[in-house]
Amino acid sequence: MSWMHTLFALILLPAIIVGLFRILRGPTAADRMVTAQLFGTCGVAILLLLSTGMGNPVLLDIALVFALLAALTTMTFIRRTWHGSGKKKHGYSIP
Amino acid sequence: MITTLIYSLTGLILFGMGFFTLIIHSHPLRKILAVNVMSTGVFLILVATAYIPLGEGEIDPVPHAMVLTGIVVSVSVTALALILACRIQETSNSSLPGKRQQGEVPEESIR
Amino acid sequence: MSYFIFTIFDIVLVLSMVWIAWHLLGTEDIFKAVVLFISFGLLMALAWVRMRAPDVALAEAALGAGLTGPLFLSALRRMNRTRKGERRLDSDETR
Amino acid sequence: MSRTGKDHKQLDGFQRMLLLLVICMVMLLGYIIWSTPGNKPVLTDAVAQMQEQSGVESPVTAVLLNFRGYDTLLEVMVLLLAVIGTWSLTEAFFPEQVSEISPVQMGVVRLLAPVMCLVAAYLVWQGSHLAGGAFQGGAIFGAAGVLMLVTELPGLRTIPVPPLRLGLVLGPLLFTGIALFCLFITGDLLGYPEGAGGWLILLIETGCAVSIGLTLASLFAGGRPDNEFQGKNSPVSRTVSGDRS
Repeated sequence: MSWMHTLFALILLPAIIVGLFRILRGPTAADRMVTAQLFGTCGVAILLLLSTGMGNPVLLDIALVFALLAALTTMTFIRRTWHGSGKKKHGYSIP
Repeated sequence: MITTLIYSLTGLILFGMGFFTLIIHSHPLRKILAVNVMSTGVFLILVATAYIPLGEGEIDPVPHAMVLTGIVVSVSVTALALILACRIQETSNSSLPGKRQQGEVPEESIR
Repeated sequence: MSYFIFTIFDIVLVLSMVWIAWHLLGTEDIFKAVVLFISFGLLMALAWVRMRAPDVALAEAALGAGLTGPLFLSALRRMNRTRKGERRLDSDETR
Repeated sequence: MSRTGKDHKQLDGFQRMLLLLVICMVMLLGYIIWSTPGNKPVLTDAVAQMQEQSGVESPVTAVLLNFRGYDTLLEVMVLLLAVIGTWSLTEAFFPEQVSEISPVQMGVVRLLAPVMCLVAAYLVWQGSHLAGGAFQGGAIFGAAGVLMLVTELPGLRTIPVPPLRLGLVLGPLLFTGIALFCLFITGDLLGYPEGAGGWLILLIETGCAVSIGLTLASLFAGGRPDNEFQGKNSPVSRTVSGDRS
Protein backbone atom coordinates (compact mmCIF):
# COMPACT_ATOMS: atom_id res chain seq x y z
CA MET A 1 0.00 0.00 0.00
CA SER A 2 2.99 2.31 -0.11
CA TRP A 3 1.83 3.79 -3.37
CA MET A 4 -1.05 5.38 -1.49
CA HIS A 5 1.42 7.53 0.42
CA THR A 6 3.06 8.57 -2.81
CA LEU A 7 -0.32 9.42 -4.25
CA PHE A 8 -1.08 11.68 -1.32
CA ALA A 9 2.29 13.33 -1.72
CA LEU A 10 1.43 13.92 -5.33
CA ILE A 11 -1.87 15.48 -4.28
CA LEU A 12 -0.06 17.80 -1.85
CA LEU A 13 2.28 19.07 -4.55
CA PRO A 14 -0.36 21.22 -6.32
CA ALA A 15 -0.97 22.91 -2.97
CA ILE A 16 2.52 24.35 -3.34
CA ILE A 17 1.83 25.45 -6.88
CA VAL A 18 -1.37 27.22 -5.89
CA GLY A 19 0.59 29.06 -3.25
CA LEU A 20 2.99 30.25 -5.91
CA PHE A 21 0.30 32.53 -7.28
CA ARG A 22 0.15 34.27 -3.93
CA ILE A 23 3.90 34.85 -4.04
CA LEU A 24 3.64 36.30 -7.52
CA ARG A 25 0.58 38.45 -6.77
CA GLY A 26 0.95 39.17 -3.08
CA PRO A 27 0.65 42.90 -2.51
CA THR A 28 2.81 43.04 0.61
CA ALA A 29 6.05 41.38 1.52
CA ALA A 30 4.42 39.61 4.44
CA ASP A 31 2.04 37.78 2.11
CA ARG A 32 4.95 36.41 0.16
CA MET A 33 6.91 35.39 3.22
CA VAL A 34 3.95 33.67 4.84
CA THR A 35 3.38 31.73 1.64
CA ALA A 36 7.01 30.64 1.62
CA GLN A 37 6.49 29.37 5.15
CA LEU A 38 3.39 27.52 3.98
CA PHE A 39 5.60 25.85 1.41
CA GLY A 40 7.86 24.72 4.21
CA THR A 41 4.96 23.12 6.06
CA CYS A 42 3.72 21.50 2.87
CA GLY A 43 7.23 20.23 2.14
CA VAL A 44 7.39 18.63 5.59
CA ALA A 45 4.13 16.82 4.90
CA ILE A 46 5.33 15.64 1.49
CA LEU A 47 8.60 14.42 2.97
CA LEU A 48 6.81 12.47 5.70
CA LEU A 49 4.58 10.81 3.12
CA LEU A 50 7.49 10.06 0.81
CA SER A 51 9.51 8.53 3.64
CA THR A 52 6.89 5.79 3.82
CA GLY A 53 6.36 5.73 0.07
CA MET A 54 10.03 5.27 -0.69
CA GLY A 55 10.76 3.24 2.41
CA ASN A 56 13.55 5.49 3.59
CA PRO A 57 13.47 6.60 7.25
CA VAL A 58 16.22 9.18 6.65
CA LEU A 59 13.64 11.47 5.09
CA LEU A 60 12.20 12.00 8.58
CA ASP A 61 15.44 13.78 9.48
CA ILE A 62 15.12 16.02 6.45
CA ALA A 63 11.60 16.91 7.51
CA LEU A 64 12.93 17.69 10.98
CA VAL A 65 15.58 20.00 9.51
CA PHE A 66 12.97 21.73 7.38
CA ALA A 67 10.73 22.35 10.33
CA LEU A 68 13.62 23.65 12.42
CA LEU A 69 15.00 26.04 9.86
CA ALA A 70 11.69 27.46 8.70
CA ALA A 71 11.69 29.66 11.79
CA LEU A 72 15.06 31.10 10.80
CA THR A 73 13.81 32.71 7.61
CA THR A 74 10.75 34.14 9.35
CA MET A 75 12.90 35.53 12.13
CA THR A 76 15.25 37.20 9.66
CA PHE A 77 12.30 38.65 7.81
CA ILE A 78 10.80 40.08 10.97
CA ARG A 79 14.03 41.47 12.32
CA ARG A 80 15.72 42.71 9.18
CA THR A 81 13.05 43.40 6.58
CA TRP A 82 9.67 43.93 8.12
CA HIS A 83 10.59 45.99 11.12
CA GLY A 84 10.91 49.75 10.74
CA SER A 85 8.76 49.90 7.67
CA GLY A 86 5.81 48.00 9.06
CA LYS A 87 4.04 51.23 9.97
CA LYS A 88 3.52 52.06 6.33
CA LYS A 89 0.29 50.94 4.83
CA HIS A 90 1.70 48.60 2.29
CA GLY A 91 4.62 47.52 4.30
CA TYR A 92 7.97 46.87 2.81
CA SER A 93 8.34 46.94 -0.91
CA ILE A 94 11.08 47.99 -3.24
CA PRO A 95 10.02 50.74 -5.62
CA MET B 1 15.79 6.02 -17.44
CA ILE B 2 12.91 8.46 -17.83
CA THR B 3 13.62 10.00 -14.42
CA THR B 4 17.25 10.55 -15.31
CA LEU B 5 16.20 12.23 -18.52
CA ILE B 6 13.60 14.47 -16.86
CA TYR B 7 15.98 15.75 -14.23
CA SER B 8 18.93 16.12 -16.60
CA LEU B 9 16.90 18.21 -19.01
CA THR B 10 15.60 20.34 -16.14
CA GLY B 11 19.14 20.94 -14.99
CA LEU B 12 20.07 21.92 -18.51
CA ILE B 13 17.18 24.37 -18.82
CA LEU B 14 17.99 25.88 -15.44
CA PHE B 15 21.60 26.27 -16.47
CA GLY B 16 20.65 28.02 -19.69
CA MET B 17 18.18 30.36 -17.99
CA GLY B 18 20.64 31.27 -15.30
CA PHE B 19 23.39 31.88 -17.82
CA PHE B 20 21.22 34.17 -19.92
CA THR B 21 20.07 36.16 -16.90
CA LEU B 22 23.61 36.41 -15.59
CA ILE B 23 24.65 38.21 -18.75
CA ILE B 24 21.75 40.52 -19.47
CA HIS B 25 20.77 41.79 -16.02
CA SER B 26 22.75 44.45 -14.26
CA HIS B 27 21.66 44.23 -10.64
CA PRO B 28 24.33 42.42 -8.57
CA LEU B 29 21.85 40.53 -6.39
CA ARG B 30 20.16 39.14 -9.45
CA LYS B 31 23.48 38.07 -10.88
CA ILE B 32 24.19 36.16 -7.66
CA LEU B 33 20.76 34.54 -7.84
CA ALA B 34 21.44 33.58 -11.43
CA VAL B 35 24.76 31.97 -10.52
CA ASN B 36 22.96 30.01 -7.81
CA VAL B 37 20.37 28.76 -10.27
CA MET B 38 23.13 27.80 -12.70
CA SER B 39 25.00 25.82 -10.09
CA THR B 40 21.78 24.09 -9.09
CA GLY B 41 21.30 23.00 -12.68
CA VAL B 42 24.79 21.54 -12.79
CA PHE B 43 24.21 19.64 -9.54
CA LEU B 44 20.95 18.29 -10.90
CA ILE B 45 22.66 16.89 -13.98
CA LEU B 46 25.43 15.36 -11.88
CA VAL B 47 23.09 13.58 -9.48
CA ALA B 48 20.60 12.60 -12.19
CA THR B 49 23.25 10.67 -14.10
CA ALA B 50 23.88 8.57 -11.01
CA TYR B 51 20.21 7.76 -10.44
CA ILE B 52 19.05 4.17 -10.43
CA PRO B 53 15.38 3.32 -9.81
CA LEU B 54 14.28 1.92 -6.49
CA GLY B 55 15.08 -1.76 -6.13
CA GLU B 56 17.53 -2.01 -9.00
CA GLY B 57 20.70 -1.71 -7.03
CA GLU B 58 22.77 0.71 -5.04
CA ILE B 59 23.50 4.27 -6.11
CA ASP B 60 26.96 5.52 -7.00
CA PRO B 61 27.96 7.61 -3.96
CA VAL B 62 30.81 9.54 -5.61
CA PRO B 63 28.64 12.12 -7.47
CA HIS B 64 26.63 12.59 -4.28
CA ALA B 65 29.75 13.40 -2.32
CA MET B 66 30.86 15.81 -5.03
CA VAL B 67 27.51 17.60 -5.07
CA LEU B 68 27.45 17.73 -1.29
CA THR B 69 30.75 19.60 -1.17
CA GLY B 70 29.60 21.71 -4.11
CA ILE B 71 26.49 22.90 -2.28
CA VAL B 72 28.46 23.93 0.79
CA VAL B 73 31.04 25.76 -1.30
CA SER B 74 28.36 27.48 -3.36
CA VAL B 75 26.66 28.78 -0.23
CA SER B 76 29.89 30.20 1.14
CA VAL B 77 30.71 31.73 -2.24
CA THR B 78 27.24 33.27 -2.31
CA ALA B 79 27.81 34.81 1.10
CA LEU B 80 31.16 36.23 0.02
CA ALA B 81 29.69 37.60 -3.21
CA LEU B 82 26.82 39.24 -1.33
CA ILE B 83 29.21 41.00 1.01
CA LEU B 84 31.31 42.07 -1.95
CA ALA B 85 28.21 43.47 -3.66
CA CYS B 86 27.24 45.34 -0.51
CA ARG B 87 30.71 46.82 -0.25
CA ILE B 88 30.66 47.90 -3.88
CA GLN B 89 27.33 49.56 -3.35
CA GLU B 90 28.40 51.30 -0.16
CA THR B 91 31.62 52.65 -1.60
CA SER B 92 30.09 53.72 -4.88
CA ASN B 93 27.27 55.47 -3.05
CA SER B 94 29.52 57.25 -0.63
CA SER B 95 31.53 58.66 -3.52
CA LEU B 96 28.43 60.49 -4.71
CA PRO B 97 27.64 63.81 -3.02
CA GLY B 98 24.65 63.92 -0.71
CA LYS B 99 24.41 60.20 -0.22
CA ARG B 100 27.30 59.85 2.14
CA GLN B 101 25.34 60.75 5.25
CA GLN B 102 22.79 58.01 4.90
CA GLY B 103 25.29 55.32 4.25
CA GLU B 104 28.22 56.14 6.42
CA VAL B 105 27.22 58.03 9.52
CA PRO B 106 25.10 55.40 11.27
CA GLU B 107 27.91 52.92 11.05
CA GLU B 108 30.25 55.42 12.66
CA SER B 109 27.80 56.09 15.46
CA ILE B 110 27.48 52.40 16.20
CA ARG B 111 31.17 52.11 16.74
CA MET C 1 1.45 1.70 -10.11
CA SER C 2 4.06 3.15 -7.81
CA TYR C 3 6.40 3.82 -10.72
CA PHE C 4 3.65 5.64 -12.58
CA ILE C 5 2.83 7.90 -9.63
CA PHE C 6 6.51 8.66 -9.09
CA THR C 7 6.91 9.69 -12.70
CA ILE C 8 3.94 12.05 -12.50
CA PHE C 9 5.36 13.42 -9.26
CA ASP C 10 8.68 14.05 -11.03
CA ILE C 11 7.06 15.84 -13.93
CA VAL C 12 4.94 18.12 -11.74
CA LEU C 13 7.92 18.87 -9.52
CA VAL C 14 10.17 19.66 -12.45
CA LEU C 15 7.61 21.88 -14.16
CA SER C 16 7.01 23.91 -11.04
CA MET C 17 10.78 24.24 -10.54
CA VAL C 18 11.28 25.62 -14.02
CA TRP C 19 8.32 27.92 -13.54
CA ILE C 20 9.68 29.27 -10.27
CA ALA C 21 13.10 29.74 -11.83
CA TRP C 22 11.60 31.65 -14.75
CA HIS C 23 9.81 34.08 -12.45
CA LEU C 24 12.70 34.41 -10.06
CA LEU C 25 15.07 35.34 -12.83
CA GLY C 26 12.62 37.57 -14.65
CA THR C 27 10.81 39.54 -11.98
CA GLU C 28 11.70 43.15 -11.29
CA ASP C 29 11.10 43.05 -7.56
CA ILE C 30 14.23 41.69 -5.93
CA PHE C 31 12.44 40.80 -2.71
CA LYS C 32 10.00 38.68 -4.67
CA ALA C 33 12.93 37.00 -6.37
CA VAL C 34 14.47 36.18 -3.00
CA VAL C 35 11.24 34.65 -1.68
CA LEU C 36 10.92 32.65 -4.87
CA PHE C 37 14.49 31.48 -4.41
CA ILE C 38 13.68 30.19 -0.93
CA SER C 39 10.76 28.20 -2.38
CA PHE C 40 13.04 27.02 -5.16
CA GLY C 41 15.47 25.61 -2.60
CA LEU C 42 12.61 23.72 -0.98
CA LEU C 43 11.55 22.13 -4.24
CA MET C 44 15.19 21.30 -4.92
CA ALA C 45 15.33 19.37 -1.66
CA LEU C 46 12.28 17.39 -2.79
CA ALA C 47 14.02 16.71 -6.10
CA TRP C 48 17.12 15.37 -4.32
CA VAL C 49 14.87 13.12 -2.27
CA ARG C 50 13.32 11.77 -5.45
CA MET C 51 16.75 11.07 -6.88
CA ARG C 52 17.58 8.93 -3.83
CA ALA C 53 20.20 11.29 -2.53
CA PRO C 54 19.17 11.88 1.09
CA ASP C 55 22.59 13.27 2.05
CA VAL C 56 22.36 15.94 -0.58
CA ALA C 57 18.74 16.63 0.33
CA LEU C 58 19.73 17.11 3.95
CA ALA C 59 22.45 19.59 2.98
CA GLU C 60 20.10 21.41 0.63
CA ALA C 61 17.38 21.61 3.29
CA ALA C 62 19.83 23.09 5.77
CA LEU C 63 21.79 25.36 3.42
CA GLY C 64 19.65 26.03 0.38
CA ALA C 65 16.29 26.41 2.05
CA GLY C 66 17.46 27.47 5.48
CA LEU C 67 20.55 29.65 5.30
CA THR C 68 20.61 31.30 1.88
CA GLY C 69 17.24 32.95 2.47
CA PRO C 70 18.42 34.87 5.55
CA LEU C 71 21.69 35.68 3.76
CA PHE C 72 19.86 37.29 0.86
CA LEU C 73 17.37 39.08 3.09
CA SER C 74 20.18 40.47 5.21
CA ALA C 75 22.11 41.64 2.15
CA LEU C 76 18.96 43.22 0.75
CA ARG C 77 18.51 45.19 3.95
CA ARG C 78 22.13 46.23 3.92
CA MET C 79 21.92 47.40 0.32
CA ASN C 80 18.65 49.25 0.85
CA ARG C 81 20.00 51.01 3.88
CA THR C 82 22.52 52.90 1.80
CA ARG C 83 19.94 54.14 -0.65
CA LYS C 84 17.05 54.96 1.59
CA GLY C 85 14.36 57.09 0.01
CA GLU C 86 15.87 57.30 -3.43
CA ARG C 87 14.81 55.60 -6.58
CA ARG C 88 16.87 52.77 -7.84
CA LEU C 89 19.32 54.05 -10.39
CA ASP C 90 20.63 50.85 -11.85
CA SER C 91 17.37 48.96 -11.77
CA ASP C 92 16.43 46.31 -14.20
CA GLU C 93 13.58 48.43 -15.39
CA THR C 94 15.71 49.90 -18.10
CA ARG C 95 16.13 46.50 -19.58
CA MET D 1 0.52 40.94 -14.22
CA SER D 2 4.01 39.77 -13.56
CA ARG D 3 5.99 41.14 -16.39
CA THR D 4 9.11 39.11 -16.89
CA GLY D 5 12.24 40.97 -17.78
CA LYS D 6 12.91 38.51 -20.54
CA ASP D 7 9.99 39.64 -22.64
CA HIS D 8 10.99 39.27 -26.22
CA LYS D 9 9.62 42.67 -27.10
CA GLN D 10 12.16 44.33 -24.85
CA LEU D 11 15.20 42.55 -26.18
CA ASP D 12 17.50 44.48 -28.42
CA GLY D 13 19.63 42.95 -31.16
CA PHE D 14 22.54 42.01 -28.97
CA GLN D 15 20.34 40.26 -26.45
CA ARG D 16 18.51 38.39 -29.17
CA MET D 17 21.80 37.14 -30.55
CA LEU D 18 22.83 36.14 -27.05
CA LEU D 19 19.56 34.27 -26.53
CA LEU D 20 20.17 32.40 -29.76
CA LEU D 21 23.71 31.50 -28.69
CA VAL D 22 22.53 30.31 -25.28
CA ILE D 23 19.82 28.19 -26.88
CA CYS D 24 22.38 26.67 -29.24
CA MET D 25 24.66 25.90 -26.33
CA VAL D 26 21.83 24.32 -24.34
CA MET D 27 20.82 22.18 -27.31
CA LEU D 28 24.38 21.05 -27.84
CA LEU D 29 24.71 20.13 -24.17
CA GLY D 30 21.36 18.39 -24.37
CA TYR D 31 22.57 16.28 -27.25
CA ILE D 32 25.66 15.36 -25.25
CA ILE D 33 23.55 14.31 -22.27
CA TRP D 34 21.18 12.40 -24.54
CA SER D 35 23.98 10.47 -26.20
CA THR D 36 25.83 9.66 -22.99
CA PRO D 37 25.21 6.10 -21.92
CA GLY D 38 23.71 6.68 -18.52
CA ASN D 39 22.65 4.53 -15.60
CA LYS D 40 25.89 2.65 -15.43
CA PRO D 41 27.15 2.52 -11.87
CA VAL D 42 30.82 3.19 -12.39
CA LEU D 43 32.22 3.30 -8.90
CA THR D 44 29.51 1.65 -6.86
CA ASP D 45 31.23 -1.72 -6.71
CA ALA D 46 34.61 -0.19 -5.96
CA VAL D 47 33.15 1.73 -3.03
CA ALA D 48 31.17 -1.28 -1.81
CA GLN D 49 34.27 -3.48 -1.81
CA MET D 50 36.28 -1.09 0.31
CA GLN D 51 33.36 -0.20 2.58
CA GLU D 52 34.47 -2.69 5.24
CA GLN D 53 37.86 -1.10 5.63
CA SER D 54 36.66 2.50 5.71
CA GLY D 55 35.39 2.31 9.27
CA VAL D 56 31.96 3.81 8.53
CA GLU D 57 28.79 2.31 7.14
CA SER D 58 27.47 5.17 5.05
CA PRO D 59 28.97 5.11 1.54
CA VAL D 60 28.77 8.88 1.07
CA THR D 61 30.63 9.54 4.31
CA ALA D 62 33.19 6.93 3.35
CA VAL D 63 33.80 8.66 0.03
CA LEU D 64 33.89 12.10 1.61
CA LEU D 65 36.25 11.43 4.47
CA ASN D 66 38.16 8.32 3.57
CA PHE D 67 38.48 7.56 -0.12
CA ARG D 68 38.58 11.13 -1.31
CA GLY D 69 39.52 12.76 1.95
CA TYR D 70 41.87 15.30 0.44
CA ASP D 71 38.97 16.83 -1.50
CA THR D 72 37.15 17.47 1.72
CA LEU D 73 40.33 18.78 3.32
CA LEU D 74 40.73 21.33 0.53
CA GLU D 75 37.05 22.21 0.74
CA VAL D 76 37.31 23.02 4.42
CA MET D 77 40.20 25.26 3.49
CA VAL D 78 38.00 26.99 0.91
CA LEU D 79 35.44 27.74 3.62
CA LEU D 80 38.19 29.19 5.77
CA LEU D 81 39.32 31.33 2.83
CA ALA D 82 35.77 32.66 2.42
CA VAL D 83 35.80 33.85 6.03
CA ILE D 84 39.23 35.43 5.58
CA GLY D 85 37.97 37.22 2.49
CA THR D 86 34.92 38.47 4.33
CA TRP D 87 36.88 39.68 7.30
CA SER D 88 39.31 41.55 5.12
CA LEU D 89 36.49 43.29 3.24
CA THR D 90 34.41 44.94 5.88
CA GLU D 91 33.24 45.00 9.45
CA ALA D 92 30.31 43.05 10.78
CA PHE D 93 26.96 44.49 9.87
CA PHE D 94 24.62 45.50 12.62
CA PRO D 95 21.54 47.54 11.74
CA GLU D 96 21.72 51.10 12.98
CA GLN D 97 18.49 51.08 14.95
CA VAL D 98 18.35 47.98 17.03
CA SER D 99 14.74 47.17 17.68
CA GLU D 100 13.92 45.76 21.06
CA ILE D 101 13.54 42.02 21.28
CA SER D 102 9.97 41.03 21.84
CA PRO D 103 9.26 38.20 24.31
CA VAL D 104 8.04 35.97 21.49
CA GLN D 105 11.31 36.31 19.60
CA MET D 106 13.26 35.72 22.78
CA GLY D 107 11.20 32.63 23.45
CA VAL D 108 11.82 31.32 19.96
CA VAL D 109 15.56 31.76 20.37
CA ARG D 110 15.57 30.16 23.81
CA LEU D 111 13.59 27.22 22.52
CA LEU D 112 15.15 26.67 19.13
CA ALA D 113 18.86 27.39 19.58
CA PRO D 114 19.50 24.47 21.98
CA VAL D 115 17.34 22.16 19.88
CA MET D 116 19.32 23.12 16.80
CA CYS D 117 22.61 22.35 18.56
CA LEU D 118 21.18 18.99 19.65
CA VAL D 119 20.06 18.15 16.11
CA ALA D 120 23.47 19.20 14.79
CA ALA D 121 25.21 16.81 17.17
CA TYR D 122 22.71 14.09 16.23
CA LEU D 123 23.39 14.56 12.52
CA VAL D 124 27.15 14.44 13.00
CA TRP D 125 26.86 11.24 14.99
CA GLN D 126 24.43 9.77 12.49
CA GLY D 127 26.77 10.48 9.58
CA SER D 128 28.69 7.28 10.15
CA HIS D 129 25.82 4.97 9.27
CA LEU D 130 22.97 6.96 7.66
CA ALA D 131 22.62 10.29 5.93
CA GLY D 132 24.25 13.14 7.76
CA GLY D 133 27.73 14.25 8.56
CA ALA D 134 29.92 17.24 9.17
CA PHE D 135 28.41 19.51 6.57
CA GLN D 136 24.80 19.00 7.52
CA GLY D 137 25.53 19.13 11.23
CA GLY D 138 27.69 22.20 10.74
CA ALA D 139 24.96 23.89 8.75
CA ILE D 140 22.42 23.35 11.53
CA PHE D 141 24.95 24.54 14.10
CA GLY D 142 25.54 27.62 11.97
CA ALA D 143 21.79 28.15 11.76
CA ALA D 144 21.68 28.36 15.56
CA GLY D 145 24.37 31.05 15.38
CA VAL D 146 22.47 32.90 12.67
CA LEU D 147 19.31 32.78 14.77
CA MET D 148 21.14 34.45 17.64
CA LEU D 149 22.82 36.97 15.32
CA VAL D 150 19.51 37.93 13.78
CA THR D 151 17.92 38.52 17.17
CA GLU D 152 20.86 40.78 18.03
CA LEU D 153 21.39 39.37 21.47
CA PRO D 154 23.43 41.97 23.33
CA GLY D 155 26.19 39.54 24.26
CA LEU D 156 27.05 38.69 20.69
CA ARG D 157 28.80 41.94 19.87
CA THR D 158 31.29 41.51 22.66
CA ILE D 159 32.33 38.00 21.71
CA PRO D 160 36.06 37.67 22.29
CA VAL D 161 37.86 37.26 19.00
CA PRO D 162 40.65 34.75 19.82
CA PRO D 163 38.29 31.89 20.74
CA LEU D 164 36.27 32.62 17.63
CA ARG D 165 39.39 32.38 15.49
CA LEU D 166 40.41 29.20 17.25
CA GLY D 167 37.00 27.72 16.54
CA LEU D 168 37.20 28.74 12.91
CA VAL D 169 40.51 26.94 12.34
CA LEU D 170 39.75 24.00 14.62
CA GLY D 171 38.37 21.82 11.84
CA PRO D 172 41.11 22.50 9.26
CA LEU D 173 43.84 22.14 11.89
CA LEU D 174 42.42 18.87 13.19
CA PHE D 175 42.00 17.55 9.67
CA THR D 176 45.54 18.49 8.64
CA GLY D 177 46.95 17.17 11.89
CA ILE D 178 45.28 13.79 11.49
CA ALA D 179 46.34 13.66 7.85
CA LEU D 180 49.97 14.26 8.78
CA PHE D 181 49.69 11.81 11.67
CA CYS D 182 48.46 9.19 9.21
CA LEU D 183 51.33 10.08 6.91
CA PHE D 184 53.78 9.22 9.68
CA ILE D 185 51.99 6.05 10.78
CA THR D 186 51.00 4.44 7.51
CA GLY D 187 52.99 6.31 4.90
CA ASP D 188 49.91 7.70 3.13
CA LEU D 189 48.34 11.09 3.54
CA LEU D 190 44.94 10.40 5.17
CA GLY D 191 45.55 6.64 5.00
CA TYR D 192 43.97 5.72 8.31
CA PRO D 193 45.55 2.87 10.24
CA GLU D 194 43.60 -0.38 10.38
CA GLY D 195 40.60 -0.28 12.67
CA ALA D 196 41.02 3.34 13.73
CA GLY D 197 39.22 4.79 10.74
CA GLY D 198 35.83 5.13 12.39
CA TRP D 199 37.09 7.02 15.41
CA LEU D 200 39.34 9.31 13.42
CA ILE D 201 36.52 10.13 11.00
CA LEU D 202 34.17 10.93 13.87
CA LEU D 203 36.83 13.17 15.41
CA ILE D 204 37.39 15.01 12.14
CA GLU D 205 33.69 15.36 11.57
CA THR D 206 33.10 16.87 14.99
CA GLY D 207 35.86 19.42 14.54
CA CYS D 208 34.77 20.27 11.03
CA ALA D 209 31.13 20.66 12.10
CA VAL D 210 32.13 23.22 14.74
CA SER D 211 34.27 25.08 12.22
CA ILE D 212 31.65 25.02 9.48
CA GLY D 213 28.98 26.28 11.86
CA LEU D 214 31.15 29.16 13.02
CA THR D 215 32.13 29.85 9.40
CA LEU D 216 28.53 30.13 8.26
CA ALA D 217 27.61 32.30 11.22
CA SER D 218 30.54 34.65 10.57
CA LEU D 219 29.67 34.78 6.89
CA PHE D 220 26.17 35.79 7.88
CA ALA D 221 27.48 38.43 10.26
CA GLY D 222 29.08 39.90 7.18
CA GLY D 223 32.52 41.00 8.29
CA ARG D 224 35.12 40.96 10.97
CA PRO D 225 34.13 41.63 14.57
CA ASP D 226 34.19 45.18 15.87
CA ASN D 227 37.53 46.91 15.76
CA GLU D 228 37.41 47.82 19.41
CA PHE D 229 37.69 44.26 20.56
CA GLN D 230 40.04 43.32 17.81
CA GLY D 231 42.36 46.14 18.84
CA LYS D 232 42.33 45.02 22.40
CA ASN D 233 43.06 41.40 21.67
CA SER D 234 45.01 40.93 18.51
CA PRO D 235 48.62 42.13 18.31
CA VAL D 236 48.39 42.75 14.56
CA SER D 237 45.82 45.49 14.63
CA ARG D 238 47.46 46.97 17.71
CA THR D 239 50.68 47.52 15.83
CA VAL D 240 48.79 48.87 12.84
CA SER D 241 46.90 51.39 14.92
CA GLY D 242 50.09 52.20 16.77
CA ASP D 243 51.83 53.00 13.52
CA ARG D 244 48.99 55.18 12.49
CA SER D 245 49.05 57.25 15.67
